Amino acid sequence: MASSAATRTAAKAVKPIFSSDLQEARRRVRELYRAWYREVPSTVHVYQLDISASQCRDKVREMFDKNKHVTDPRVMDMLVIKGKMELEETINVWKQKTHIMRFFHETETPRPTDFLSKFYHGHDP
Amino acid sequence: MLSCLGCPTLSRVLSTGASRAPVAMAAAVASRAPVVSTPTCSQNSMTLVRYNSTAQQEKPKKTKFGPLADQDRIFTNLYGRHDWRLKGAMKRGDWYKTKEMLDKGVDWILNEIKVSGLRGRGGAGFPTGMKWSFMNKPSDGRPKYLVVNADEGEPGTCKDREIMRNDPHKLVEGCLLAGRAMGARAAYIYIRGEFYNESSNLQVAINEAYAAGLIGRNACGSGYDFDVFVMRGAGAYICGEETALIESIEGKQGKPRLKPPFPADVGVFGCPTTVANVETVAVAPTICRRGGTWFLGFGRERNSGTKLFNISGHVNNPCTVEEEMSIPIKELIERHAGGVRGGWDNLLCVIPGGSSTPMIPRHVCDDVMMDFDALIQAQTGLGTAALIVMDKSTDVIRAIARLIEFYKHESCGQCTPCREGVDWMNKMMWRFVKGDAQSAEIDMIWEISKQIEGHTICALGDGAAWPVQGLIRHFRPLMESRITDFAQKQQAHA
Amino acid sequence: MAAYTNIVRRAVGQLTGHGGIKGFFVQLFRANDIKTGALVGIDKYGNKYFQDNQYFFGRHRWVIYTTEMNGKRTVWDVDGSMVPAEWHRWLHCITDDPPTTHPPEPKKFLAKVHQINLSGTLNCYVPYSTTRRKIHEWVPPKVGEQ
Amino acid sequence: MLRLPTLSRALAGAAHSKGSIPTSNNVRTSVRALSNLVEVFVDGMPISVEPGTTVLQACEKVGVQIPRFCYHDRLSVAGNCRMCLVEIEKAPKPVAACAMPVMKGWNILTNSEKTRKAREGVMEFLLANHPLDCPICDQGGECDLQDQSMMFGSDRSRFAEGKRAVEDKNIGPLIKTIMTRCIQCTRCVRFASEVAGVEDLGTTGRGNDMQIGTYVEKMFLSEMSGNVIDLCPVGALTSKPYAFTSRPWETRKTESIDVMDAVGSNIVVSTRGGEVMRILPRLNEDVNEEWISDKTRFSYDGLKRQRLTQPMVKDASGQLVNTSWEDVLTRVAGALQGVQGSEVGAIAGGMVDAEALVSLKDLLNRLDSETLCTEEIFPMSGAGTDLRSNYLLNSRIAGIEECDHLLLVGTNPRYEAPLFNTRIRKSWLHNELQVALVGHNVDLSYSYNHLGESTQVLQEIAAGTHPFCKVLSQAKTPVVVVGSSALQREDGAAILKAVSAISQNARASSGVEEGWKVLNVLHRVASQVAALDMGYKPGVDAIRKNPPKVLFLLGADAGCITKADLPKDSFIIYQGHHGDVGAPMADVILPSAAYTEKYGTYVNTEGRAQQTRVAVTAPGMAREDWKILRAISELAGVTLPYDTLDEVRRRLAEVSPNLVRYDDVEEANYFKQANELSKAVNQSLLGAPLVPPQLTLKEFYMTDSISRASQTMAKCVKAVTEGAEAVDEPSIC
Repeated sequence: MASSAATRTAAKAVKPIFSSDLQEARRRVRELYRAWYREVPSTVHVYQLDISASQCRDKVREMFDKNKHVTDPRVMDMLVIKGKMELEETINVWKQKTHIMRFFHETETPRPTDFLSKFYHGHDP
Repeated sequence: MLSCLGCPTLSRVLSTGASRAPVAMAAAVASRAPVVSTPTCSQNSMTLVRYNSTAQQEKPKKTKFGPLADQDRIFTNLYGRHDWRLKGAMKRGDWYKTKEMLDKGVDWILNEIKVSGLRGRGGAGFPTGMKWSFMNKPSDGRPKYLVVNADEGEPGTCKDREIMRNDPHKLVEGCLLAGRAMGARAAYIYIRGEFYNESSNLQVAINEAYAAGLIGRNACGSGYDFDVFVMRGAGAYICGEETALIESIEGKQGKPRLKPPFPADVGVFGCPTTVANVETVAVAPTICRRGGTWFLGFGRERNSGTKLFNISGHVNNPCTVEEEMSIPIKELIERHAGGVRGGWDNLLCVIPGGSSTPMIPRHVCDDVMMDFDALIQAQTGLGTAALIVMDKSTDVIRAIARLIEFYKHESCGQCTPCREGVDWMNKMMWRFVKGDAQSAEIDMIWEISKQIEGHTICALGDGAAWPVQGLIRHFRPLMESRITDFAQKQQAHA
Repeated sequence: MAAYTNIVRRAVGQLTGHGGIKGFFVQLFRANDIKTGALVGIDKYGNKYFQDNQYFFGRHRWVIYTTEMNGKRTVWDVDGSMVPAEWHRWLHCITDDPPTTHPPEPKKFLAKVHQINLSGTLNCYVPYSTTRRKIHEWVPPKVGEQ
Repeated sequence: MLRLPTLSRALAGAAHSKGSIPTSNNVRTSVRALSNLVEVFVDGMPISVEPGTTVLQACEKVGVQIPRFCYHDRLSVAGNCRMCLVEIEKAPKPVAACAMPVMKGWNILTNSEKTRKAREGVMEFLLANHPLDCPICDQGGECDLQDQSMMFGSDRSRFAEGKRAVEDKNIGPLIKTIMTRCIQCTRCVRFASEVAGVEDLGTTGRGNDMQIGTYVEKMFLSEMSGNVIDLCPVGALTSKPYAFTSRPWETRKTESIDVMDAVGSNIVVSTRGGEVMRILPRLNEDVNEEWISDKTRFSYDGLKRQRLTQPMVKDASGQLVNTSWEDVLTRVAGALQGVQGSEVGAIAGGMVDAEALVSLKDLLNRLDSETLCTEEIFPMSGAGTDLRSNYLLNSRIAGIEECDHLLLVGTNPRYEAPLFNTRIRKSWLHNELQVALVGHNVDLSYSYNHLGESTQVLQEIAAGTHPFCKVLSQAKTPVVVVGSSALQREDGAAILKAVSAISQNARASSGVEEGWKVLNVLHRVASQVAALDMGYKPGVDAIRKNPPKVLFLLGADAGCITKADLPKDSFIIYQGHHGDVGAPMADVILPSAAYTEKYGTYVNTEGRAQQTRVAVTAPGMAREDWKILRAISELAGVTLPYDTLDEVRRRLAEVSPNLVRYDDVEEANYFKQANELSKAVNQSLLGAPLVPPQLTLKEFYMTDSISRASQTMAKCVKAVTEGAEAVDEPSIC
């Protein structure tokens, strides 16, 4: 907790991005989540996704939950900005189907870490 | 006295008399005095005054040079009328009191040579006394050598062969004296391969000298050991360059070495060496015998002595003749060579010092003197004092082109400017002969010759560049008219 | 009226013209069609070529493939490349002269035995690299050679 | 070529006669008083230089580059290209900077009008007869003429006459000649006569017809011939195997080390697209100066042939078939686990890096085996390999230049270590080194005193009864070099004992100070010193006497052990990069990386640790040696404690810190003790004469698995035996 206290004091000291305190930052996150939630059905329709809207909503929730631990308002703001950018690109169809489906991509093999699997894998992984 | 009256044939006949004893200087000067009054010479004397006035001296200057009195001739058997062997040579005064001269010591010999003001007769004209004294540094255990350059290959030059053919003992004795002066262990005479008879005569003379105890162990009884070897070349002009000559003696390709180190430091077989021309060496005994001041009495200041002049080309009587230095070129030709073919007015130009010196046209020839400094002033050089006389029937461009072809053939190919440049000039010169060129190319070949000159290891590059420069300097209008003629002919043809 | 009877007659002909019920169904499943026409010829592999100019151009010539060609069973697995070159011309209306009446000039590039196109099979042609190999592997000596 | 530049001899002689300091007449120890310096000016900048410095060197000292073609640091001065002409203030003519010693107070003008004119003129002449075929010339991009004409030349040509053409010469399968491009700088001629010591090259003709050639049609027969390719400032002499393959700007250069011999020449590996295109020398004054041998330079095509790229195992029928790493490693680990530690043995070959050696040793030690051998034999009786001084070239390669008497025993350095031989020749040429040889009478490119080839002579010298002892006793800085080939014999220990005694006697009689080393061993393979440093047993006697059930061959291709030496059921593992001698008899093959494909540490015969670097990736599934061993160890249940190269090197440093102190030589000592111990050897010398295995040039080319796989080297052997025409290919250009 000491570290988070330190960050809090630091957050106070530094210039905020948008939100002056955690509450405001949380509000922005909620707003963004709501916007995504509403946008999901039309995304599924526009991009002719082969998955249901509820699956997409689950994914949205998962993505938000991934950053659940963040408590620094500045970091939260920055993540919100990024999320808004993604949302904008999705709404304006600047993305293609494959870019949307990349959120669901889970087949990447992790790089080998121990010596023997590195050895089998190739020359100098 | 007859010789003074301008009768070369007679003078040669008379000069055969052996002049064994040194002749007093005063007599010699006096004997030449009356000649001043000849009209052609007086004209010369006026110009001479002008020359001499640049170097102011209190002493009354000698203003009249040549002809040489018979008793002052050094090479008394130049024409082979007498016996060239030891007996005849001794009769003419060679090997006279050589032992005594040797006994007088190194310093005395060097001093006599220095006093005489003798300058090298091979072309560059370096003061001989100074050159020989370079060798007198304290010894470091290496033997020293004298190398005599008898590789006389310069077109137009034929003085050394006369010495070796008809007066070889002068050379052998000169080797001994010069060798003594520089403390040399032996002399190598590098003789041109084509000089078969000359090398044969020289070898005979050396053998005679050995037999008579004049050279070899305890030479002349002076306690000094001295050997003379003859080495025959294989016919390359470049081997007349001193370092190439040394390489050739060592059995390598005759290609000039870099200087420094100079031969006086590292010469033949890595030992200190002096390379001297045949004539330089051959006059040394007489100088010592008659005294340096006697020799100094001839010619202008810094150009003293007598010299063998070779006159060839368009003259009535081509010849080799010993004359006083600084003799006017006109007098030399008129007196000894019987004048230019078709009269003096038919003269086109003269190459005064062998093929590698620039030519001088007639108007310069009128009053120039044959010595080092005067010819330098006339933008040419004395060289080996081999005059090539060309009258107005000569195609002078073709003559120079032929000379360049000679240099192209004789370039050793070692260093770039000479190897590439002379070949280039040769190709261009033959186009100039036809006129198949642009007039701008005259400036270009001038530039090329300047790019060769002074940028090469040895002097062959300079020697190849100078004739072209002489041609352009004096005959540029001729070249230009040849080019326009050719262009017109081509146009008419087309 | 005549037109209707003609239609009926053709329909009956199509239903019965393939050799009974079994033949009918075989034809239907193999060719997805039961049309009948004049048999123009049969090539040496057994492919039958029909023509019926009552159909519009492009459907008026067709082939019923053989059931076995070059050792391959082609009852169900048929391929357009089973048509040999000389019939290909007629079938695709390059010419109106069938090879039965106008035998093709023998050409040395014409295959004696027609090969089915191998594309899409395991034996299909695969282009290979013609660049120089950077590394030449060691090939172990065969047993018994030494 | 006269042996001595007479000048140096004369000057040295002069120094003696004048009774000046009787320092030895070597070039290296020229310590001069500061007051002797000459002050000159380069473009007005003052600089003090030693007297005798040339203008060019003085200019280089202040960082002014003078263009040159014929001048080369390591060759005699020819001064014939005239490109280095510079103006000296108040001098009438420009002087050749490469040959002219500076005089006091000279002001050298390197960028004056006159200087630039002279350069431009010379450049114009050089280009006059030079073909304008740069686009198809292999020298393009690294051509001195190209560079300097851009820098110092004129902008256009005035030469409108016909150009000269010169016939090309066939001087062997390594050097391609396009003689029309030659600018007659004679660097190659001087290299051949001065450094290589063969009078094969020379000039014929004169003037514009002057040509470089071999006088008569013959090959340029030298083990150092490839260096003329680097020396040639234009594209007249280029590499035949490299012809038309790549351009210098396309290649990636990796600085590395050569492993073809024990000298460890410094090289640059040029690669393009994962392929070694050529190998060039890298300057290292202490090792190879800037030369490399032909085997080093041209055997790189062996790296592309006969390679092991896939792990292989023997199937039921005994045929080697490709398999996966998992499979082979499991098999190997199983084999190692299935036997007692004492039943495992290993032989390390000649091109193995120190990392692999230490991994193998650690692996086998963990399996309780001590049977680790090298292929090269070194006598173990006496001091053996316990004292490092016993097996090193203690005087160092550069140390030969300070030596005045050299005794070679049973070696032919010309082919066993060409760069070492070059050093001897250099010293012989410039420092009046006296060389004597006990062994077969071979052509060493310099004259030497041949004492005989029987071991009897050696004994006599050791005993002090031979007349040569008198010569040796007068030596001020004697050096004795014994070839490792002599130590391969049965009586190796006795030879080493005799040599040790000779060295000790010579040391005693010369009264040289403590730092001077006399005894030297010249090795032939790159891995030997590192292996001995690590405590490998030299020679395979231990294995022959006690054949192991599992034999691990680590790049062992010398054929020391054959199937016949082992029991029928023995399991042989070969790990290496070439299918040569070792691979066919193996049950399992583990492909590894060659020296251009890995970071490896090699210790040369002087004890100098140097490292190779990765120039290309290993082909196929080949892996670095130490990684394979590390992987085996994990599967065999004795995991080695290192995962990265740094950790392996840390382990190397633990074993012996000198192994990772790169480019540094760890001095060895205890000569006296070694000599004392050697006295205990009671082996008698055999009567057989001392004949090194490589006597002539054709035995030089193919000695190891890489050069045996090289087609170029095969061509060289053919050309040497049958003449250059035998391998002549129709020229493309």
